[in-house]
Amino acid sequence: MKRERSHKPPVRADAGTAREWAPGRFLAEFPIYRVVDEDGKLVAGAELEMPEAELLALYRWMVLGRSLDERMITLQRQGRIGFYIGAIGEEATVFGTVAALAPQDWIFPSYREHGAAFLRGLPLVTFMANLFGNAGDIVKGRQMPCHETWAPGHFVSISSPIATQLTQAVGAAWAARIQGDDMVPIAFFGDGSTSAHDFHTGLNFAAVMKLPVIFACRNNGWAISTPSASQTVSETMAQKAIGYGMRGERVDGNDLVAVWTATRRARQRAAAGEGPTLLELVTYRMEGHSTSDDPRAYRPAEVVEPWKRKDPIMRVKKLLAARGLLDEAGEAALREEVRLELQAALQEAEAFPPKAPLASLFEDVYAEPGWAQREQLAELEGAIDADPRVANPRHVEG
Amino acid sequence: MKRERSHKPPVRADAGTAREWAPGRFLAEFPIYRVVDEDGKLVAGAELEMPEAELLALYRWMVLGRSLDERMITLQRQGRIGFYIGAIGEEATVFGTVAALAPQDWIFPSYREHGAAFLRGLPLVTFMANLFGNAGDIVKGRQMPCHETWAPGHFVSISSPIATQLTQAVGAAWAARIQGDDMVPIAFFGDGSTSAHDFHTGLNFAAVMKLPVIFACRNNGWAISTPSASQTVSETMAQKAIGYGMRGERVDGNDLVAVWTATRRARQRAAAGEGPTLLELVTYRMEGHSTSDDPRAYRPAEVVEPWKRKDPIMRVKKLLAARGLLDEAGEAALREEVRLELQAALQEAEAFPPKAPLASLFEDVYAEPGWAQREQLAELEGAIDADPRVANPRHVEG
Amino acid sequence: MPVMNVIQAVNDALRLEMRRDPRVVVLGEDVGAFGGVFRATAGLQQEFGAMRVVDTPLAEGGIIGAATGMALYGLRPVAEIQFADFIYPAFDQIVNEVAKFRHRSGGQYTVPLTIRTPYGGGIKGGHYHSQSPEALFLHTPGLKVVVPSSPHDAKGLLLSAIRDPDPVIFFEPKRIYRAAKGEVPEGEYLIPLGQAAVTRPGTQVTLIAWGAMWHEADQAAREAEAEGIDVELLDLRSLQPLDVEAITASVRKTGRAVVVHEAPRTCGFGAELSALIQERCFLSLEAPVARVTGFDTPFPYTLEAEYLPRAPRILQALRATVTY
Amino acid sequence: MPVMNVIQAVNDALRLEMRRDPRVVVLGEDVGAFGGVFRATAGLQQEFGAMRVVDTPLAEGGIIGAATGMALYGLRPVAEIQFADFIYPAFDQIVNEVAKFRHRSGGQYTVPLTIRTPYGGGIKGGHYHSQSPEALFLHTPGLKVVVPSSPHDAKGLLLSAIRDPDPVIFFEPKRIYRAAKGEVPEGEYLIPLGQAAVTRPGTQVTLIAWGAMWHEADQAAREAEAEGIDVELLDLRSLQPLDVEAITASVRKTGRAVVVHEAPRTCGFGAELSALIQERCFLSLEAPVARVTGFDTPFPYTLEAEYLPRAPRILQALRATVTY
Ligand SMILES: Cc1ncc(C[n+]2csc(CCOP(=O)(O)OP(=O)(O)O)c2C)c(N)n1
Ligand SMILES: Cc1ncc(C[n+]2csc(CCOP(=O)(O)OP(=O)(O)O)c2C)c(N)n1
Ligand SMILES: [Mg+2]
Ligand SMILES: [Mg+2]
Repeated sequence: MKRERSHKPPVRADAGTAREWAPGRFLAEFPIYRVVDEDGKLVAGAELEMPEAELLALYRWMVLGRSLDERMITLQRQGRIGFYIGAIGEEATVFGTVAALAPQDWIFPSYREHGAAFLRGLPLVTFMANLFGNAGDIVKGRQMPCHETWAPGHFVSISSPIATQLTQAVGAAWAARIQGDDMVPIAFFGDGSTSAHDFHTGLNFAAVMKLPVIFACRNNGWAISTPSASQTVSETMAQKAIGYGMRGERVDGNDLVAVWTATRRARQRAAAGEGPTLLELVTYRMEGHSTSDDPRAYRPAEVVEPWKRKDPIMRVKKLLAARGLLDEAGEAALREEVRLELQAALQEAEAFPPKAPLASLFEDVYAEPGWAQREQLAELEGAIDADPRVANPRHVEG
Repeated sequence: MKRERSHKPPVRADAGTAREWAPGRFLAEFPIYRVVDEDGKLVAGAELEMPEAELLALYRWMVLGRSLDERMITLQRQGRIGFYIGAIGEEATVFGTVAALAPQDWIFPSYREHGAAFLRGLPLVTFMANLFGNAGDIVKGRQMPCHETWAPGHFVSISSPIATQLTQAVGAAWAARIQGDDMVPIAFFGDGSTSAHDFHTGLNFAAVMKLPVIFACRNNGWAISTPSASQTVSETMAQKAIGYGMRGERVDGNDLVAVWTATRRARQRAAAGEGPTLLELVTYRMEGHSTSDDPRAYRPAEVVEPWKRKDPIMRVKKLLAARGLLDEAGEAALREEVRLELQAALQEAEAFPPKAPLASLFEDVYAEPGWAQREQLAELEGAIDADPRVANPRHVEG
Repeated sequence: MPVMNVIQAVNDALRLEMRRDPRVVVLGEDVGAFGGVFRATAGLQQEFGAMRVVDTPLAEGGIIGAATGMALYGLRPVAEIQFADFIYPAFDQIVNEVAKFRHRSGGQYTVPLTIRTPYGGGIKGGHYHSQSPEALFLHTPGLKVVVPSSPHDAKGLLLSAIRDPDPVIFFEPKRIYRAAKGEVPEGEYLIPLGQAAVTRPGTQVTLIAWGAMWHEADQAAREAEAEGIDVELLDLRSLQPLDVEAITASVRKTGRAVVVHEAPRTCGFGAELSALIQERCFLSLEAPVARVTGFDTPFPYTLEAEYLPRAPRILQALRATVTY
Repeated sequence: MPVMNVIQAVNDALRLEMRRDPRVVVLGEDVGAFGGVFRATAGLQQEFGAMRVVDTPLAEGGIIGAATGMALYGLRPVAEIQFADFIYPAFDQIVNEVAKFRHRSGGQYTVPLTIRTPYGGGIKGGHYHSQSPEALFLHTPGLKVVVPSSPHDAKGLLLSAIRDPDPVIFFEPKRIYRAAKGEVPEGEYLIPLGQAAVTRPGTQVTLIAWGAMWHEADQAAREAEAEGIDVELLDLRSLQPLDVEAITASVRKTGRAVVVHEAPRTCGFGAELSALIQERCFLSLEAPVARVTGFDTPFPYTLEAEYLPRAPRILQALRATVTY
């Protein structure tokens, strides 16, 4: 990893006054990249690189993602699932990025990128079974809802601890380089996550090793109740790349096309050996942090207002309409199709038995259960036989 | 902590190409601040703010620090102490910084800043007793040599884990603000430490809270066998401040006067409520990492050569000579004085009983020893009574 | 006397102590304007301002590192870790720094820090919102570990923790945050750390629990009584310092012991209690010390009821132990 | 057969496995050009290049996080943590990520990662170059924990660890890095994880140790023999998986047990062994299971000899246990 400094450092004699940054300097140095404006029009000088078919397909995905989130939030309110966390208002950051990657690129999600798994083939039914944590859950009811895994689509296991996935993505990129694979992992995280340890080590390791990684920061303005301005006083998240000698860029996270194009460029550079990129996707968290959170306790409704006009789905809809790719009838048909798809999946998912078998608790701790796991399974089975209350949830929550 | 972005972010439409940094850009943006050049002459346009008396006093301290390090390294080779780690070649970063602070400012050392403790009144004898870990050791033989603590001089306990002191310094600054005290802590750390978690959280917390802290990075080019170019590909350590919206500055770490002046400015700003500063003190580790390390295994002697000319002590000596503040006779007298001072201290320190009392092992775990500590002390005393080998070190190392 | 739940009792203790002692500062993620994701710090920033009740950036290592610096400087910080499952990024600061400062500095620097964190299962939190890591800290000399089981104890123990000269990790069993209600005296009162409560005297078997599991143990003890098993139930309240006298006194009397905890069995605090009891009460023991615990797996979501060592499993262990 | 010390045996195992399996990668601080501060990886970068033997930046969390990503992708990374005392910045990655990946993903992702780290006291390392944190990882389901006591075992166990489908923490007792020399077969051989070695058969008391303390236990056993005490000595070698049969078989025979470890007593692995033994051998036990351990203090510098549970203290415990 040794590197030589090519340039001789200049010297100055004026008494030391540390660099202070003129307000707005980095906002100017990191302008927000945008292709489609809030009225669905191409901004001056921009061209549409995304094929129209792709645009239409992704529009449908965004509509599906939004409808799914809304439906599942209702489900949670009805008490049919225990928890939900989605990406309402942030759809472009999820679908725009992953659509621009190659199918073999690994995805290291935070916890809002369910749409990325769908793009990679995760069946809606399987996702919903995870929300119920029932016998149809591919992770066997072991984690909270919205903590799915989908290896067939290289969608790595979601975990709650913030930012741990960044350094893991770096390792995967490193492994791919060693194996000589054309694989560029993407790591998703939020603005709050930039304060975490693993943001620092992840970006630094990637830059030092010049690894092909894309760091996708969904700057949605909030970390639960904490505004991004309280996470950092740097004017942008993108400028944090400077400290790592890495490339950084700000992108309109509510502009599907800009997100897609920027991600595509980042992937091309990474694959070409030009190293990692930090993409700051500027967006907004329109709802509470999750179904456990009520933003009214800390966020006045007004601050959300301006962002409604910037809605990523509306924007694409207008663009499609302007290009004659989608009329009202088509829109209505699409939405009905999505509604039925969700309904069907939900029915199927809810129909699985409520629990994976008891043994599943003790499996996958190790490749082979140890004596402790085997004995404890027997112990638990015996306890349930002796007293069914041992397996009775009502008895817990009561 | 809420903050409002004063500036509206500009937008651009050109297809996203993330910012790449023209080589040398940050070297240019963060020129090295220097007052006294390698020949002991003021660089063009620089003026000497440091009083001549201070200059002379600090020269003596640097000579003492260098002589102490050399003497203790010999002592370790002779097997009279177990370990030593010093600051040969980096003296200006230690004495220049702390001399510019106020007496009430807390010092959060890494492990090379023994000189800072001396400036704050740590007696040489007490320091040396810590090297022997004997009954005269103020930390009671509990840590390795060179892990001293000197609360009377606000010199906080040294610990081995890298960079942990940064966030602690931030907390102290925070506490001082809450108490309304004029106290500006300084945290010392190396170039390798910039890769550590606590560098990231320390700088970020300080910047977000706009706390009065000085982060003094001794960039001595190496982390044991790892060159700083393998720690980060950012061209400077100073530019890492950008990611935190913090002030950053590069200083010639072998120029006592520049270090002193830059630290003074940083302290003034901090006290004036202008927040923290990251000072990158560019210096060089002339010896092995510690007495446990032999740099010949990874560092060709040639690379050290150019730094010999930059020696921080020579530079001040030349400056003093040029100003008629120190002639050869004075120099000789000073060195003899220092030699005798060290010799006397060493004799006194070595004379203490070899071990603190057995009970000291069980004290200070808690304010009051718990039953476990009390019982275990009795258990150990009984064991030693029954078999003196229990307390026989030779029996361990054998 | 006002009736409170555990969250209200914690909030009451924090407010009282912040009023009494200007050195007390609260910091953590979302603890300020919002008042914490469990609302335990609700209203504190409004009363004491943003200087003393601080929303920090999202970094537990930073929270504990900064709190340590505050404590070194003389404040009495109370840091909140949003969930015990997320305490590990601060593990180095807690285990290598906080726990060792007094010792390594020869007593020159101390860290009177309280770390509050919601812990344990029973709220459908799965792997990462359910963990009970107390044993990791109990293996670290220099730390104290407290776990209340009621609103009354939560207030009295938290006040003692904040005033304690040593660092205290204060685990709040979130399963009973709202479920456990009870009378809580107004104003301040201190429950000394290191005193277990014998919440039910008995003669046949000693049952040892803490936190949320005390409630399960208590129910099991009632059911056992109905079967004619006379249980002595201890609520440890503080695990370090540990009230070893209360434990040995009880086991010497009953000759039998059952220990309950949520954490995985292997190397849980139950192992230490089992070892201590057989070291100190060997000749009185008429049955092996039994452990009713979480299993050696990550904490599950759907099978949470089966995982938790609840009353029915405890009852079975009591039966087996008395008939051994 | 060549005679090696532990460092040479570790180096030999790494070289053999890197030659055999291109998926094996070594990463850590100073492990590359320099070959590690203890020289355990000496010559590897020269033979296998900087792609497979990597000097990382100074961040243990980054080392383990990156190694985890490599393992997820199919490599067999061997990460070095320079000293076990510095493993805590990686604690979150190890305990919340590495240990849980297989379970939380329903078996879709696994982490065949080996973490090598020099550990334990006896080299005048004080607080931060002496710690023995094995119990913290043994309380975390999903991790395996191995501690060799000889060059022969170090090689055979490390090869098994690297090939193991689960994450293994491989603690290398640095006190015997150079002190322990012995014959080591050339070429590869595997010592299965989970098999204790009965290094001395005996009838009167079972003595259980691992790592550097096995040597102290062995010396104590010899001295005991001279006093007519017949000791059966077990070297656990692997703590997770644990060879519980070997332990119970021995204690059922001897009726007495003494456990030795360097780590502080409270919540150390000795507590788990004590609990397991009395749960499984209660009716055979003729004396309480004794623990000879480090004390409940940070690891000292000058009083290291007194702190370590060395032969003289072990001998005293053997005497007390057989005469109980
Ligand atoms: C280490 C850790 N600390 C705290 C939490 C609790 N927590 C969950 S999400 C969250 C906020 C994350 O904000 P951000 O990174 O901006 O992502 P967003 O939810 O806005 O997408 C917090 C504090 C956690 N999951 N992990
Ligand atoms: C967390 C942690 N990891 C590793 C080490 C081992 N170690 C001690 S000093 C050092 C290098 C530090 O380099 P730098 O920060 O540049 O300081 P310098 O020694 O050059 O002054 C390392 C890796 C440690 N002490 N703590
Ligand atoms: Mg956010
Ligand atoms: Mg350095």
